[in-house]
Amino acid sequence: MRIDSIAKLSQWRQECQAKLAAQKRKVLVCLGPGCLAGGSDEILEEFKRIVAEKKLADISVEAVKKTGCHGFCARGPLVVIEPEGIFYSKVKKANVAEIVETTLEKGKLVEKLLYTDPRTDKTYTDYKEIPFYARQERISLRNVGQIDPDEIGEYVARGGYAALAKVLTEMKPQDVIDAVSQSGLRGRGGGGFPTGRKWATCAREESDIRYVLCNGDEGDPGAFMDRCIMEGDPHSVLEGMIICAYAVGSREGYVYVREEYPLAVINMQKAIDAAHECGLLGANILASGFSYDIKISRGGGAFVCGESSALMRSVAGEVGEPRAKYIRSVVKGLHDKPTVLNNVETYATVPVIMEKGADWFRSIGTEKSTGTKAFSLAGKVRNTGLIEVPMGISLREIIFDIGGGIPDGREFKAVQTGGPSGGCLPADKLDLPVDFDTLTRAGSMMGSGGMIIMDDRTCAVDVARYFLNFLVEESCGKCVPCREGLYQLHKLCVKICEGKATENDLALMERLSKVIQTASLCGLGQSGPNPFVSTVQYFRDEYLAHIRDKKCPAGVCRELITYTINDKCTGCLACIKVCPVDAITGEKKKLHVIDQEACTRCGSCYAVCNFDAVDIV
Amino acid sequence: MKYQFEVIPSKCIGCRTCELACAFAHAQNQKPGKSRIYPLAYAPDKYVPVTCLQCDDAACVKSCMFNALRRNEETGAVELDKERCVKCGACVAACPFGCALIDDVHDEIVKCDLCGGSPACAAFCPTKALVYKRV
Amino acid sequence: MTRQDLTKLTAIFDHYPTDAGSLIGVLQDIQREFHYLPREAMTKTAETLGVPLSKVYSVATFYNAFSLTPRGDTIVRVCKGTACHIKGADLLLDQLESGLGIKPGETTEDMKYTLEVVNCVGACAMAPVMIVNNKYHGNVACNRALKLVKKD
Amino acid sequence: MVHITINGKVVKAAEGEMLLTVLKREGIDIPALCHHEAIEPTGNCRLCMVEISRAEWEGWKKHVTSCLYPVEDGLIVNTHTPEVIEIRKTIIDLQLANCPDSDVIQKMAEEYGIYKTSYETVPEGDNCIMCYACTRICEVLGKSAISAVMRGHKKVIAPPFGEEPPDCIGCLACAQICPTNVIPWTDTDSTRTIWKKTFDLITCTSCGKAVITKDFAEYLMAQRQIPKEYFETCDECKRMATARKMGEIVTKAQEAAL
Repeated sequence: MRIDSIAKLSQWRQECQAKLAAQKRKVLVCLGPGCLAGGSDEILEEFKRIVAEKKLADISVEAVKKTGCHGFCARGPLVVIEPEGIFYSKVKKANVAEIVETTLEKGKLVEKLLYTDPRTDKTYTDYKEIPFYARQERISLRNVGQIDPDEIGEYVARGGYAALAKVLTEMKPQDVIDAVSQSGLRGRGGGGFPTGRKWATCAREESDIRYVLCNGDEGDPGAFMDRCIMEGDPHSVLEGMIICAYAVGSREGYVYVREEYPLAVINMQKAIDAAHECGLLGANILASGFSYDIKISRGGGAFVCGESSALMRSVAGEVGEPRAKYIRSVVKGLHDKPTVLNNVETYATVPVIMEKGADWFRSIGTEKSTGTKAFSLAGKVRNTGLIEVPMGISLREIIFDIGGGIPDGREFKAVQTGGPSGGCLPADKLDLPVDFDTLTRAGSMMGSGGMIIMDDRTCAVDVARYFLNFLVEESCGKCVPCREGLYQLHKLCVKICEGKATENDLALMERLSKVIQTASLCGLGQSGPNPFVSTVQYFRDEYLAHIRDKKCPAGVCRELITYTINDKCTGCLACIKVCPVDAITGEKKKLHVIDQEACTRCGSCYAVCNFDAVDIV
Repeated sequence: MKYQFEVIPSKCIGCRTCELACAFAHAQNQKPGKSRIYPLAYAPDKYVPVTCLQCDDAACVKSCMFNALRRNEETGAVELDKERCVKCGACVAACPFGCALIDDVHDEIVKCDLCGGSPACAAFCPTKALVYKRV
Repeated sequence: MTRQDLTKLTAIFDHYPTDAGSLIGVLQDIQREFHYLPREAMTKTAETLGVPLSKVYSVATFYNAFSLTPRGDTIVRVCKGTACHIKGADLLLDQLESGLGIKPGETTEDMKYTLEVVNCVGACAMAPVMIVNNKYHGNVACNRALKLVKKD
Repeated sequence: MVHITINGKVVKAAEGEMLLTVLKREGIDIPALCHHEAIEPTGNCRLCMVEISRAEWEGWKKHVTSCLYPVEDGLIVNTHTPEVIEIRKTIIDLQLANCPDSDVIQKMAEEYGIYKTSYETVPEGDNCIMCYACTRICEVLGKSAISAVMRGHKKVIAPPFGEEPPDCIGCLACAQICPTNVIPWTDTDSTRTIWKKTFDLITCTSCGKAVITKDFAEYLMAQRQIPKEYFETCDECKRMATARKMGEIVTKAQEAAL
């Protein structure tokens, strides 16, 4: 069906809404990355199978839907029953029959699958009341987890493409740019550059061709909000891009999606095809005379391609080496033409700003960091998952109120934000408001929104070593400070982890870091030393413990620890089975012993022991 | 082109003063360079000073893939831009008169540049077999 | 390269405009079809797209998505994202390395298993994560790692 | 025409000119290893970094590679601040660890007072500083026989599959432009070997001296329409032939005059 007028779009929306309203009962099965890892695809099939078999009165097979990430990954696989919003967590395939029988047929709850807050022992039926969800405000994630991403009709029913219709009929390109500028929207990809200013610069450039690109190369390990948006609500990204294209006068663009996200590629492509078919993308969009087309460019698995000039070279089919940006890519970008590049979350936010207005958006968040920001919570935190909160909220609220604090009775140690370009913030920074400028001042950065929470069993030096290793592998290798500098910085860090370093080495690392930061060609190198610099700033004592005392206080660095088995050992053989180097000997129901010569200190025995019988010294 | 370099073989006595003058005119760090001019005997006691003819449609210019050879409109010389030269030797191979040379001493390609407008060879030639004059 | 393989290649080329801009897309499709980049396919790509072979080779070795050697029937990928790292991805690797007798990037001699590490697959909430032939496994305890591989 | 201030002195420069060109013209010693006029600047070696600032933006300063920074009116450039020197020293120190046996790097290090690298020597170092001069010059020729392979610290310059590069014509431009002379090649009387590929050399029909590889000559014939016979003899024999030809003309002229 081709939608070639605003009236037709409204009519279509009403039809879509009516169709959804007719489905009295709905089962939403989360197929986000977390739930999928728990086997939610099989749960979905099981629901469809049983519902089809039983031929229930108020639920059809079509009303059993897959959705994108619902957010509360720690409790996955998740199933939500609408309209009540009944929230079932940690669902297994075996539970499906029971859910159908008890809830769908009899209208009762399956108590054991409901969420109980471990801190208050309160059990929740409606997910909206769970503290994890109650504190959130979802703008970019407005539809993620709520709709079937493959159904354009569901997006339209929830007001999708209304912003585009408004823009094309009521606004001039300059009005759009002005609205984005006034909203204070800043790039959600990491740098926090004002989006409106970027669009204005591109629109101002004299050129026959302009490109509007979307950066879906979410390379920061620990961040997955862009993946969830592309998989769970691809049309919101497309709508944002089309609005941007209209504002800057672009006729074509690309979505650059990383290869590691195959489902994102598939869902974005489906969305593009569907939008094409409806006349919402391609030639003469909504009969407005404006044309814009989007293609998908798959990334090849290189972190550096998140950098704008490298991404553009990659789109052009080349090696993703950044180029020095004394001429900005917004002026001379893809194929040397003016190019707007924003990330997924930024584009997904744009339609809402167009609909509700810049002032509304400004009213959320802080003065200089307006609106909301999506974060992914991972690591040593109870409620791992995907959240969206107003800017300015404190780290403590995110980690403890929404995230539920640190599990296993351990202590909070640090939170890593901003991925490999960011840094670690310690406990005394927990009350800092989360916004672009505050995090940067504190020595980290917002980045794309990955938050990795670390407990006292995480070694700060090991974390720095981990990131440096990552960056050495991901450096494109073009410029010397990054290629050679990060390589040497990593070597020195390994030396500390092995207890072979001196304080001179630490001083050398600090000097080298400064040069890498100022002399590297692109953002990867310039921010590369950050994980080291921030950990040494806040956890210097831990570095010194490795250097002076040859001790790893967190018990992580393999060269500085030993594992021994104490008399709590029940002789269960678990550690013997798991030891990859067969360094543990012992018989059933007898005390086991670790051969220190053979032991590689991997910690597998510690991880599998259920009796606290393995000590780390 | 305002100037012309003229060779008058009949006046050449093969004294090799031009060769010496050229080498010293192109000295670097007190080391004389390779001469760009050679008085060669074509018959007993008969000499021709062979040097670059600064051809109109020069093969050396055509052969250079890096735009390192360009004509100086003032002096008429085809000059080699050392900063752009990569010493691939295309010009040496392509010059039909053998007048682009490899200077082993300074590790560079050389050819006559008319000394930027006052050729040393002409100045020192005792018999005026080499003349650089305004046209 | 067999006639059948060449037909597959031609089908891939037909999908793309014949210019340098198609290079990465073409290579990705070849990788998907053959599970690695056969040398002849790269040479053919260079000829077809009119791109120097050195550039094809450069791109093929730059991006993680490409493998220049044949891979095993079962691809085991261990995520080494930050969350997975601090939740013990190294332990999974230790188990798989000793259990399969190969290092990351290698393939067992019987061509059954290839072990790879990936930089974050975006399933951080379920860390540590491993992927066996595109099937995601979350919260993998180290003593389960090998079982998940052999089961498939 | 723009005006910029270099180390306190106001200097004129043409619009669009790169800063390094201006600095060199002013006789200021700026080290640069990856820079060559025949290739586009890429800023790989980072040695030519200088500090820039502007009077109207108080407190703003930035370090840029002068080889690819276009001059702008009012730019204030400082080429030897302690920070700039620290950058250069660190880079040379890193390169010394990477290329311990390179004469060029050793000499440069000594100029900066570094006699031993502060870092661990890179074990698999091949003395290549990864400036891409070779691949860039090969690209200018339109050949791109070699390229940067792999990435990060594993990156090397190599022909495809590490074997004979099919597109190489044996011109030696890569070996000649290499600032650290690490691309090996050997000539025999009639062959040249580079990148493991052996080429036939055209030998002078009169004296037998090597002139140029057949592939390079064919490339020049096709690309630049140089006649085949120009490549048949060496420069020395061509000069002799020139002398004889001119001699003939002179003799004829003299005979005619008599």
